[in-house]
Amino acid sequence: MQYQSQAVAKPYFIAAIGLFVGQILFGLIMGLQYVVGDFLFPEIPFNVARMVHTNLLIVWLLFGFMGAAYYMIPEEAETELHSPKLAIAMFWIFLVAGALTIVGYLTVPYATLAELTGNDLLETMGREFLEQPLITKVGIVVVALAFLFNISMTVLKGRKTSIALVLLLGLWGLAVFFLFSFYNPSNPVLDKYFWWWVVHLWVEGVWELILGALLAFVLIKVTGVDREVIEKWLYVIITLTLITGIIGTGHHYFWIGTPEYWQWWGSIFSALEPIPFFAMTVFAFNMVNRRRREHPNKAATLWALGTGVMAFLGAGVWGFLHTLAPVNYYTHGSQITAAHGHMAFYGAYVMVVLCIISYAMPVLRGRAANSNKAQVMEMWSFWLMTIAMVFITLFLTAAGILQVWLQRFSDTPMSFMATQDQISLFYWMREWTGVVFLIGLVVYIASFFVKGETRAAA
Amino acid sequence: MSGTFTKSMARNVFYGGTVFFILLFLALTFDSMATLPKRDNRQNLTEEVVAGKKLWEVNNCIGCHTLLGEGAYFAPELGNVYVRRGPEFIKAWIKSQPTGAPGRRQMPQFNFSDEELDQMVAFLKYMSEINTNDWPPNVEG
Amino acid sequence: MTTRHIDLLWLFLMFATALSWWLAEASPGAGVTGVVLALAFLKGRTVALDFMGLRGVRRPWPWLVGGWLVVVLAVIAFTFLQAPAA
Amino acid sequence: MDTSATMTLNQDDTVEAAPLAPPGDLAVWFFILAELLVFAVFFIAYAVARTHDVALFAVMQQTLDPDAGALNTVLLVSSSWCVARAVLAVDGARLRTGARWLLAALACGGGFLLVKGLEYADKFAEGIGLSTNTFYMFYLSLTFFHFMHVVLGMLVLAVLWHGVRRGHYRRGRLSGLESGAVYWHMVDLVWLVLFPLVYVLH
Repeated sequence: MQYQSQAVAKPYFIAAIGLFVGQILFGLIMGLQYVVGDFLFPEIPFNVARMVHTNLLIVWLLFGFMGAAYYMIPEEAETELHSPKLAIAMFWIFLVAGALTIVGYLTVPYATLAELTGNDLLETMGREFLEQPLITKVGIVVVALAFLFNISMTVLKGRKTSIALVLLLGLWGLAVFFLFSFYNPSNPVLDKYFWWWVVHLWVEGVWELILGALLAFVLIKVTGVDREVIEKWLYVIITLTLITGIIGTGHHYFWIGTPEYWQWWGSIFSALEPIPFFAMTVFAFNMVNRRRREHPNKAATLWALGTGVMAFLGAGVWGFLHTLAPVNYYTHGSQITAAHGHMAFYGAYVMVVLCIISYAMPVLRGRAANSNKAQVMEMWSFWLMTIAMVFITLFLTAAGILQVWLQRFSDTPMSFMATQDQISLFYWMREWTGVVFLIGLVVYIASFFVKGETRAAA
Repeated sequence: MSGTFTKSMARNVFYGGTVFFILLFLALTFDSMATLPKRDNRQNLTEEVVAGKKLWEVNNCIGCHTLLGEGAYFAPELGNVYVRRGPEFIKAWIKSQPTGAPGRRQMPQFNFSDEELDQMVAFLKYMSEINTNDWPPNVEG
Repeated sequence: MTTRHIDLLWLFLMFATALSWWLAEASPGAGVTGVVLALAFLKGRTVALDFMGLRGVRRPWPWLVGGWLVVVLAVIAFTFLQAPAA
Repeated sequence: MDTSATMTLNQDDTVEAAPLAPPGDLAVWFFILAELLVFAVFFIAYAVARTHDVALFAVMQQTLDPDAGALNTVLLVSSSWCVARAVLAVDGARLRTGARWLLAALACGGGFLLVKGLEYADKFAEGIGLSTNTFYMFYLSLTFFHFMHVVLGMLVLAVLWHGVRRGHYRRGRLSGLESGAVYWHMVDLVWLVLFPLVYVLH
């Protein structure tokens, strides 16, 4: 560790992994409810489990991003963090607020929670992914502002590298677009239109800047390739990302009351969205092939390469599969969407956060890399989780194709529930694969406790 | 002169290209906002519908159902349920939950008043009258 | 590349534009479509190779832009052959 | 470049050692390729959509003004020519001439925007918009997307003009100027496909 204040990243990473476990457990509950409908009913209805599953995902990724920023920014700016105390204070506030929100979801009926937390003052709840009570949303804004203040001040007083600037831009964009979660017009079409400004412009916009910056940072560290080279490719990749991704928002404007021309604009630009992901994969492999040193942390390199490949498959290929309007007409809102969502989130964001954790955690614990034994175990967890996710995606895709066929494409369409019964075999297979994923996650966590010969950090 | 590839030019292209596409997106959004009144059924946006939308939200219906294809994929699409089932069926259905059928997916009991049931139906009727370019492909959603 | 060379290219582009403009008034047909697309190809090629300076540059650069032109115009030609104007 | 090497060759400039990479900065070329790809998909979408409703497209194309389209082609091609002359002038250390050529290019670009703007005003006055029909969806989308590129290209040209006047560019240090120039030629190139596709071919 080059700067003392980088240490604040550690609790963020630990919390991220802890919440990740929670996310997967609730995912398994939901997966079981898909086939055993009354499982845990009425204690944990499906909608509650799903809210916990998706909100935990968002929150733990945010913890990961913040931890990554706290780790990277001092090293990039070549100066201590503006205020480590503020960073630690925000950690506890965010963790407690997040935990209270989850407890709220699980213990009180959602309508009561809305009433208790002032939803009547400003109605923002009850929209997918933005289910958080008003006070939690305000809390997120406060924490985000304090966090952005902290790292922006650090960059301002230190060296301004491209990676730091791209990361800052992504994080500021994340905060700015979150403000649209406070805008909930009573007109449902307008509501949906601007809801996507949070959701799409996050995951297919500013989050990808964060992703690019994290990946570039790790690649510089593990390959020793010139910063100049990596940074200019970073710019090219995020340019491609934004010129396709911003108008690509249009692929969500096909069937929600928005004008017809979005079918063309959305199809054309989102059809090109795989290109930046492909470029990222080529970039990652290229840099590793041109490496000028053998970094002892093999696991981090594996995660970096994995991010490129899986993001391309999940976000690029699986996104392209159903992004053209004539195809999407049949697949919209089916299990195909679920398949794409799972692999894209895992491939792009889960893996990049695990990548930076994999690189930074050993350093934070005072060594250049974990022992060989621990790394082997971590790589096992990589393959277990990744392969499990590939199969989850394949099973959901199969379920989706069958669903579309029976319920949408057929001359004698089946009802939704009758169709669900027909595809339950795939849901069972998905659930068992989900168990394998959990095993992978347990192996991942166990790898942190494996001892062995290590080298001290440089 | 040929063959240069500089970080500063890559950065300029990034900023220029990004601003360009944001402006283009805003222009299209501007046009969408001008076109929406003809498509989004806003002339029928009554207080009852707005109340129904709030009920929809504070009970987190989107956590199981989809609405115009967005939401969870656990329970049927409701953007066109008004067309599929009609108002009376919808109310009776909501009132009779949960079914308690063993092994089947369960919907909670929300204890809506008659007035609230009407609001919910009004909201679902509103949703079914939005011009969605003929989505979903058939009445099953 | 000399100024005289560039001026001649400009004259050619002007002439080709005038020709397509005149063809815009002509009655539609496969022959006209072919001529118009051929003119578009020659004009585009001039801009790519001479103005953009791709002539003589190492592959794949001239291919990429030239290929772009060929593919786009070929697809257009194909669709017009498939569905000529009534 | 090495002048002594060229001296030994004959006058024909094309015999100069083939450059390995295109003029300007590679970063701009990646952007150009991405843009060309977007335009290609748009053009192909237009062509394919047309086959589904040939009659509509044929009737609607009659409502366009081919004279305006041709005039705009003349303006854009000429501005490209001006930019090419400007690069040559600056390469020959004739900075004031170069700046004037860039101004001429900007004037042609301005003329393009004016003509296109009048066409748009005409259509908007008739109440035509993106949602009128498939043809106008494409016509307006394609030309407006291109229109925005002309605006961006003119901003680039203005920056280049400023740079030439300040003496930022000279032989051996032309990368910035050439980068802007190739971008402008790309805008021209795209129009050379757009014009026949939308205005001429029926």
